[in-house]
Amino acid sequence: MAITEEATKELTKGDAVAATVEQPLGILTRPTSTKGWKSWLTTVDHKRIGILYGGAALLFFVLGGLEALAMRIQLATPNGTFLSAETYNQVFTMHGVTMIFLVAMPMAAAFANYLIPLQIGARDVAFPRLNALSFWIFLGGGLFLVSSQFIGGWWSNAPDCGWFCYQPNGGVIFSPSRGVDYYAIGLQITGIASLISAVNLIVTCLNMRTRGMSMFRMPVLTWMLLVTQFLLLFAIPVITVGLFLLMFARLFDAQFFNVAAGAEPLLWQHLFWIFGHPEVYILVLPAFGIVSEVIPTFSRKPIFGYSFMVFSGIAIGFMGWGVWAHHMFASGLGPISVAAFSLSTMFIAVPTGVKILNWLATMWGGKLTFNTPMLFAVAVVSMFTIGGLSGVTHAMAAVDTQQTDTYYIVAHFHYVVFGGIINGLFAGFYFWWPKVFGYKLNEKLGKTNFWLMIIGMNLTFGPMHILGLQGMSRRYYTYSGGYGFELWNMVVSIGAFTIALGVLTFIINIFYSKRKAAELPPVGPDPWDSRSLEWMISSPPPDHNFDEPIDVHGLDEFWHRKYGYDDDGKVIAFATAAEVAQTGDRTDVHLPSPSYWPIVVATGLPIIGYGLIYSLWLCVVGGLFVVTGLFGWAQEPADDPNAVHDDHDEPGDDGDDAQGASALEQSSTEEMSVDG
Amino acid sequence: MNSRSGRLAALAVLAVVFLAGCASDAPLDSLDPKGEYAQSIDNLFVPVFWVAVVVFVLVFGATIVMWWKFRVKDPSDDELPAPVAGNTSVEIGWTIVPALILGIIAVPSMALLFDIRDTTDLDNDYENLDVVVVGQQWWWEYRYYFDGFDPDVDDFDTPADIVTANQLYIPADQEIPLYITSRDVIHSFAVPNLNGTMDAVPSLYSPWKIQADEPGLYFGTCREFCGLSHALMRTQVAAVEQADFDIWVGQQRQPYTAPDEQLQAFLDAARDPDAEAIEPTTAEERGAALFRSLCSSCHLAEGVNDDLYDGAELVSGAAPNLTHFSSRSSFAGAIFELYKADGSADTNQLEAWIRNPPAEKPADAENKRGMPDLGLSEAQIDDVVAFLMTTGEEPSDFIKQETVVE
Amino acid sequence: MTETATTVEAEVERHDEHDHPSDRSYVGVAAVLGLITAAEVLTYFFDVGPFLIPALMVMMTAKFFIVAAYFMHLKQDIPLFSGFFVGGIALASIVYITMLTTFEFWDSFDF
Amino acid sequence: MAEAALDAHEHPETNTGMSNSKLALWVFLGSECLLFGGLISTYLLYRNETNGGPTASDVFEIPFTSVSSFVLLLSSLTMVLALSALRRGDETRNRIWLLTTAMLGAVFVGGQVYEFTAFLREGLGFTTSPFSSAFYTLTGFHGVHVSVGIVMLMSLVVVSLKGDLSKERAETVELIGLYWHFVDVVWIFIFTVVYLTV
Repeated sequence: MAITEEATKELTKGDAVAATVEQPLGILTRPTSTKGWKSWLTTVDHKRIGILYGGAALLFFVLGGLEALAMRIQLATPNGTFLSAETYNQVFTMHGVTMIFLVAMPMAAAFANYLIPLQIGARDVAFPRLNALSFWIFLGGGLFLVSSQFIGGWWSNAPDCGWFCYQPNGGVIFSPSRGVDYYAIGLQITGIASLISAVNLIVTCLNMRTRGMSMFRMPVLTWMLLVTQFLLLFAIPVITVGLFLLMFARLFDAQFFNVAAGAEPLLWQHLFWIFGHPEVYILVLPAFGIVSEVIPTFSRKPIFGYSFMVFSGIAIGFMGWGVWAHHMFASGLGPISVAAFSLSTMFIAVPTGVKILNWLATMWGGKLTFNTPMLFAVAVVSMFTIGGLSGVTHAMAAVDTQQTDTYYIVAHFHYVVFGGIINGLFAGFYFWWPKVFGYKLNEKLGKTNFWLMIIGMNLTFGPMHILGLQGMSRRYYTYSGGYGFELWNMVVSIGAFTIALGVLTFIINIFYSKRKAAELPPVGPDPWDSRSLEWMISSPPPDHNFDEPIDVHGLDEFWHRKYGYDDDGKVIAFATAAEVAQTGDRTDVHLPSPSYWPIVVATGLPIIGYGLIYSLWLCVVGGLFVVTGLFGWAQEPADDPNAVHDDHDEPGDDGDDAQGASALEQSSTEEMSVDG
Repeated sequence: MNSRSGRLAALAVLAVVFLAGCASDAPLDSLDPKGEYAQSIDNLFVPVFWVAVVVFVLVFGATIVMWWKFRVKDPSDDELPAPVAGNTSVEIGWTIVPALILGIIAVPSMALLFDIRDTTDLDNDYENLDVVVVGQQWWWEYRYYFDGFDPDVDDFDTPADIVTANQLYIPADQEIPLYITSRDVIHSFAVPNLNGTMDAVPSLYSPWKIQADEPGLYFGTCREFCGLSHALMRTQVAAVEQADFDIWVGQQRQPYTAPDEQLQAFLDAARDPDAEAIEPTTAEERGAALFRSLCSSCHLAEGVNDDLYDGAELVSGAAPNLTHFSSRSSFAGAIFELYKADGSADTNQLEAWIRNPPAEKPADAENKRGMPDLGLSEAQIDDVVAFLMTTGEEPSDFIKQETVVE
Repeated sequence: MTETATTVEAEVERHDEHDHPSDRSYVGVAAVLGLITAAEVLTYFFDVGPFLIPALMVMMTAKFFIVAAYFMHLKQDIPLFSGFFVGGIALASIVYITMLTTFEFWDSFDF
Repeated sequence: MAEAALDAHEHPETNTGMSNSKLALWVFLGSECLLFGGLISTYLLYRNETNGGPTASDVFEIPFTSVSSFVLLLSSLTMVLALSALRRGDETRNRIWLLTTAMLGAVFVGGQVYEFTAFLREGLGFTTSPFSSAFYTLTGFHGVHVSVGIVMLMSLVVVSLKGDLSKERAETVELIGLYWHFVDVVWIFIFTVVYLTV
């Protein structure tokens, strides 16, 4: 680990106070730069970490999308020969694993990291360095998983057991490549990242709200993200147990899934789905939260039924724990178990329905602006409804026996995952882009992006309902003519390429808009006339977020600072955003210092992973990284004593908790590295 | 017609196309029930589907209405809408109404669930018949027990009265009890025209049942991902008249008997350790000898190699029982046909299969999953095929015809 | 510097408010725990028939609550902490007991 | 007024009034419940699946395990005494109790290692049966937690020897103590459910 010295610390752009501090060279020197690519490796700023999450997730999104396209080329016509059975099985597995664990989850994490502190008026998350650690562990785990596609030959060592990896099919006998080892270890690594992040963000939400920001004044998005973190907190350990058993079974010949020795093959399914179903809500609740921010803004009305929105989110979070066996209706569970899970599954539709109707009610009577973020948000409402309704048809366990493991299910969950989640995340991208980067994405390209994606997704996933009812099973690498599958498979493939065009448009839009932005006036703090605190600060926000802690007096604080009521109860504007917003030019705020150690610790984990697969000696190397990193971490105060240190008025400063915090961080990470 | 009702009409048309799209010529179609259980599932699905369509039309329609009614048409209009923050009674209302709708749907759903899972007192003329369905990489085995099968005591190594593969024979209009299990990984047994899916889980014997109203050939498949050739693990259910079923049972319960005396004598001599070996002279005899020497390591044919066979050299421990091979119109996981639609035998595909099975159907023969390439010469292949074609009574013509999917 | 001093004082004050139990009472708690453990082991060795498992469960739960309440001082800390702990345990119990039920796990006991 | 109040403290009061670290630790312990719950359930499911190998009642030595359980219980006492000493400002006693706690923990882990080797000699290997795999995984996983705790306690002792563990940092000791008690609680559960209800 090369330690580079950059003596100047710049808190904000054009910071005149930036002090030059003499620092000794050595292992314990803090990194200080806040600019340049190196600063991204050591940053502990929640906003930059959010951007890193988003960027990494977008790259994985492209990768997972290419995998989807490869599958659709293979399946466009009967008896396709584009992929062999071996390759196809790896490709569909990696598509699922990538999209769930490396795209949807980190994209939600991007929003959570970036927006939670801003929406609750905090200066950063509770544990900035742990936050950095989460990201680097996630990235390491993700790259570790993806590397399985290249190491030991092109597509010969990737997991080939499906993202659900049912046992004993994922055992050494039936899956002799190293792929499932990558799966078991890689997902444990990303799980550690999610767990640390969940702890961090829960503490942030509970402990670091600005004055007056009671729990029930938090924006719906923050609420949904908080529920998500709770789901992660409790769901991740369950899959970790499963992966742990799987890893031991594969690497050390443990008997957990050896049916001949008396093992229960359904144990894995239970552990997987006890995690797997809350996981669905882990993915979808952030998107619901985003929609709940976008729709009120572009309807120019407050969210309809705030408390119903919040409580239905909490209810979904709770009920999500009681429905997992609906993935196992055909697995031979007793009819009473099936009946109980069937009922709980049907009724989870109720809180979801409440959300849909409340969004519609928010729009009703509003002044609707259908720009790109709004279009995506409205698309979530109707597309997710399709996914939810088809979900009701297989909540009926008997009917599900005709649908399970067919393309009908593939259609159902893609309407949820693409229609609900990806559309929601794109709404979020377009909505918060000006806040994060200081320029709006181009509206024309945005609408092109939207229509390509919405038409593409309906072409792709709509006909899958028909294919499924016609009896086409999932995870088929090929199909024969004569089963009535030809026409719709071709349509599906065309749809998939349409989606790809949409995503391409988005990427083009990013670069195009950035170039154009130089010619346009700055977007200002509040380009959409929004409602929550993040719009009260400049775009992009200053490093320290808020110049002064904001006193919150109610829901939608920012909006209420701009608007009031006249004597007739009519809404009138009495201040512009610019008048209300903070300037962000304060330069004396004490910020947590960057740190090398998160990335050092995180680097160790994939090395240990490779070691477990290939040579235990590598584990020692990886272990050294982890131990060195933790040692350095423990020695390092949470805040650099040499950094500019004048004022302590910001909320969320670790202050004299620093020592305790670092000790805790040490203990928790040490443990997790053992778990992993 | 304004754009709103136009869209609604388009949506209704879409929904009809959707259901019609399913009804095309698709042998695995779940909306084309041919037996009472599949029918009862269909009877529940279709009305709920329409309820769902109505709900979607309402939600989507509302969105369209709002686009039409509430979108900002004049950007200079600065007036803000009334900030309605909620209405508790409305919200309670739309919490309760969906719950009620779901409650109404739940009643028939629960009833049907217990109904299709109920395997006691099935209506058939074979009082103690149980069929054990064994999923295996990548084909289905069917084991008939005419004196009943007790999953708590027995396992699938208990000798069955009939062991066959790929085609499940049943008498039409009779309720047949199944026990579904697996020898290796999890599979899932689906014959959509006759009933829903039940997973084949190793170590579990999941009770299930099927019934076909009319004689016919019904197609099935493996639903649960089970490795390399999951896509090529199919099956068929041949529902025949009861009299034909009884004949079939009579034939299948017999060991292999050669169609001519000379071949029988050759086999008898080969099977008798004390007898003097006879040199094979015909293709069938050479094929029989080859079958005994090569195929015995995995395949059992009663009356041919039961003296040599001691379990398959596969991770799952079994390969298809070939005693009455040519009485089945399909092979290799029911993906290839043995007869043309006109009823004549077509051995080209069988030859190709024996020539190099992994090329015909992905397998992992190195790790003893699936049939390996045995490296036979063309002459040897012809001999084995000639012998295999002597192994059974040909199936009925309608089965041969319907086996061919075009 | 004065600032730091004030903080320390505040800290001390805050802790004093908590009114931590004395060492003597900790030893007492530990003695109770030791006694229950001894009782557990004795229950195991003396044949109490069908009462074995219920009796053990009661004693285990008692030990659990004593450690959580006194050693982990959940009794004094804010209810939120107990909430996390009890919540985690309750969720784990519900979920895993349900899972074991689907395996007909309880049939293996003669209640 | 508000500004002044803020300035008076090194950091503002958190919303819950509890430090971030302590809150985080409790959040984390909530999560650990699901982790150990999963491993315990796996063990319970497989407790009779011995695959022809030794059964639980064949190998378990209840008297021995009772003693080591008692040792672990005792270490919880010494842990609270360590914290209590530091809160009084008695750094020496604190150090002694921390060391005692670590030693007791080490005795427990040593007992576990001894127990494992004894089981191994009786033919209960890790790969013998689902029962053995589940047993070793559960107890081994717990043992690793104890070992991590020992490392943390020893680090505290080192810090204390350097004179850096004063009264003001009692919370660090408290947090590691909470973790330690949690591990003890898990063992209370394992001892009863795994060993005594054979």
